[in-house]
Amino acid sequence: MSSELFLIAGYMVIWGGIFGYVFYAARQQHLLAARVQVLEELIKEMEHRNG
Amino acid sequence: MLIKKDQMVLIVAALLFGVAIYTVFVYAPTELVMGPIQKIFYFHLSSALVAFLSFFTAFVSGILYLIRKDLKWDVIGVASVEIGLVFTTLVLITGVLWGRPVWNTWWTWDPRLTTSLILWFIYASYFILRSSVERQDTRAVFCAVLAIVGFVDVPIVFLSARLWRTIHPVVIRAGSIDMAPEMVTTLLVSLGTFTLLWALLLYQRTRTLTLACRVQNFERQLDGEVL
Amino acid sequence: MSGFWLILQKDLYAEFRRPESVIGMVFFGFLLLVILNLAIPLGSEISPETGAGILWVTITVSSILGLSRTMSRERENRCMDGLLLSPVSVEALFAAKMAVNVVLVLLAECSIIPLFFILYGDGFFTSLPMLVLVVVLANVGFAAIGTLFSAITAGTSRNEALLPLLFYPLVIPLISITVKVTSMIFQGAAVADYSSWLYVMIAYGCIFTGLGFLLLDHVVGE
Amino acid sequence: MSDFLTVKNLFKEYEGYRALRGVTFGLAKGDFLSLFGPNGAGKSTLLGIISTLVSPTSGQIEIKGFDLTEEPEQFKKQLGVISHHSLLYDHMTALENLVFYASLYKLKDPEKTAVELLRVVELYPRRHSRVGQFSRGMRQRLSVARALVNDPSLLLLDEPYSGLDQDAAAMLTEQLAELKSKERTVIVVTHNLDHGLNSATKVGILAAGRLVFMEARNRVDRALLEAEYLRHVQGDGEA
Repeated sequence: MSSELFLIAGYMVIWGGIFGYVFYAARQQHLLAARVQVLEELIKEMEHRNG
Repeated sequence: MLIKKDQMVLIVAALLFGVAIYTVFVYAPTELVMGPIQKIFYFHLSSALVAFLSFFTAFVSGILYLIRKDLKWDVIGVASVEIGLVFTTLVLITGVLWGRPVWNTWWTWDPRLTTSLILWFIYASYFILRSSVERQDTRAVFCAVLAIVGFVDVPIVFLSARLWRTIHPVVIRAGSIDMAPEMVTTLLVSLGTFTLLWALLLYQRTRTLTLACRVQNFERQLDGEVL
Repeated sequence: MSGFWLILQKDLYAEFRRPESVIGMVFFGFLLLVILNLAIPLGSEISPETGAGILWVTITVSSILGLSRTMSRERENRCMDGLLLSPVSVEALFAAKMAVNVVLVLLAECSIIPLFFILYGDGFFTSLPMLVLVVVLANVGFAAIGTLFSAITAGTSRNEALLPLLFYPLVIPLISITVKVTSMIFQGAAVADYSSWLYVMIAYGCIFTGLGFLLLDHVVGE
Repeated sequence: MSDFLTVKNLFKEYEGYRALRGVTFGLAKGDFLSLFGPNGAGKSTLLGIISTLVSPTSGQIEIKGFDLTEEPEQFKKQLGVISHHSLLYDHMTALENLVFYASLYKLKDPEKTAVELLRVVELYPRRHSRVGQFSRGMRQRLSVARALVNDPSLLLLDEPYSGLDQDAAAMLTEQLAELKSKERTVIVVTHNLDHGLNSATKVGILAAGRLVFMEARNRVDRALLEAEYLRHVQGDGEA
């Protein structure tokens, strides 16, 4: 009986670990996209001012 | 567009996992001696394979960085060490959870587990080193050196791990359990799934980190010019 | 005289005049020997494995004090730049610094090991030549990794505090082999019983010395 | 005409930032080049690369035909460097420091060279004192002596006058004049026009990683140089 519990726990860990990592990666990507957007706006603004 | 690619990675990974989980729980027979807990073995070993692939990639990209001095290889190196560390952690935890019901102890100084633990230490120190250097090129050199030395250490770690207190010698044979053909198929499916997952993760992380690096440099330049 | 001898001589002379590293290592080692005594139950004899473990924990932990100084010595006033400007090759620099480490740790061990026998019983004292051999082989391995990573940590913001974190994971295999061989020497086992491990130690020393020669150039480059 | 030192197409990039963007110039034996430029123009990077401490991203440097990457040992033997840092060991005496460095260059009689140099920088009476006990000015004099230990044919100085006391500055000027008379080639990097113009035979301006101006000293006067400097430095700000 407890053997199954450990099996379940083991799979939870693997799932949790992998999805946690993928989530972390996706979040970082997302934050980065936001920074890129800010930069793009900044550049547009600068071009506008200079040109 | 960035988010779409992310979603694609998730979908592909989820699909593959579905197949792998089906084979593990439904297709593969239950092992007679150890009972259902043996099923943890498929993903345990697959995680170990992914970790090894990652550390090997970090080793190769470390060498390439030192030769080419192209930050691209540094980024691939970080991405692989990061993935390797995540999967080594999974190997360690699943190893503990596997050992508890079967050998009635949380931790055994089995050579494989001990090796994984020492590797975990080596590659965790990689990130400590990384966080203590500011300049990109210096940091890349230091990390490349650590990745190379760490990987060269692996065989010696494994050799010496036999010297640790092994309470349960039976574990040493864990990898070569006589397996039913269905079990072999299941193992191959999960190994394949994890390898594919590894490739996707590495690709995705490399892209993100490259972009992060570029954004950071660009922001720094902008700061310089605005001031 | 070649660059190797000049740098070796300079560092040993500095240590001779003000033996910071050796005294630090010996003092810390002595302290550790006393502290580790706490782990032993009252009135019981310790096994050779425990003895070997205590000895090598003491040596490896205290030697970090000396290892971390090798490269940070060259940090004051940017003396490292002076060495790199001169026509001395980086290989000679690595060899010299590694030799300095081997010698300094050996000097510290000359006090720590006798102290160990005094505090934990001289029943373990069986074969001096084999003990010396193991100590030297272990030192070479420690010095090779210690020198390379001391150069790395000298270039980081955390400096010397970082070295143990990078150093110990990499030398764990060497420590475990050394403890094994030392415990067999303490038991008075025949050389043939552990000679294969001695070869592993030699291989370890050679591999990481070689890597140090190859990699130090990149590390001190900028 | 410029066969002593040639620098060709030097690029240096780091952190996505181009510190040097194609620097090319040549110097003849005995030239004394004063290089001006604002902070961040790449002066220190350029000197770092010529002194072999920084590796260029691309480009070529030769001294007397010795290539930096192909014959680093021969290249380094020609060099002397004076930087902000003294490069001296505090726990060793003045004499020991110089003898150590002289021996690194495999001189025939390092002791004799060291003693001679100590006389030149007027530290001979203090030769057995540890450098750690020296005053700032004395250290600076000793670090000048250290840079001259191998009788370099190319001397590189990075902001040499910044932080020097009067004695040391006078001594340095004297030493530079001496080197000039011995037909040694010198590159001085500075942002101070007065010091730089003193003994120069050539002047250059480095701005934003490019060598924007290079002329013989006798063909420019101070006003022209100042005008050029302001033009390029300000032009840099707009770009």
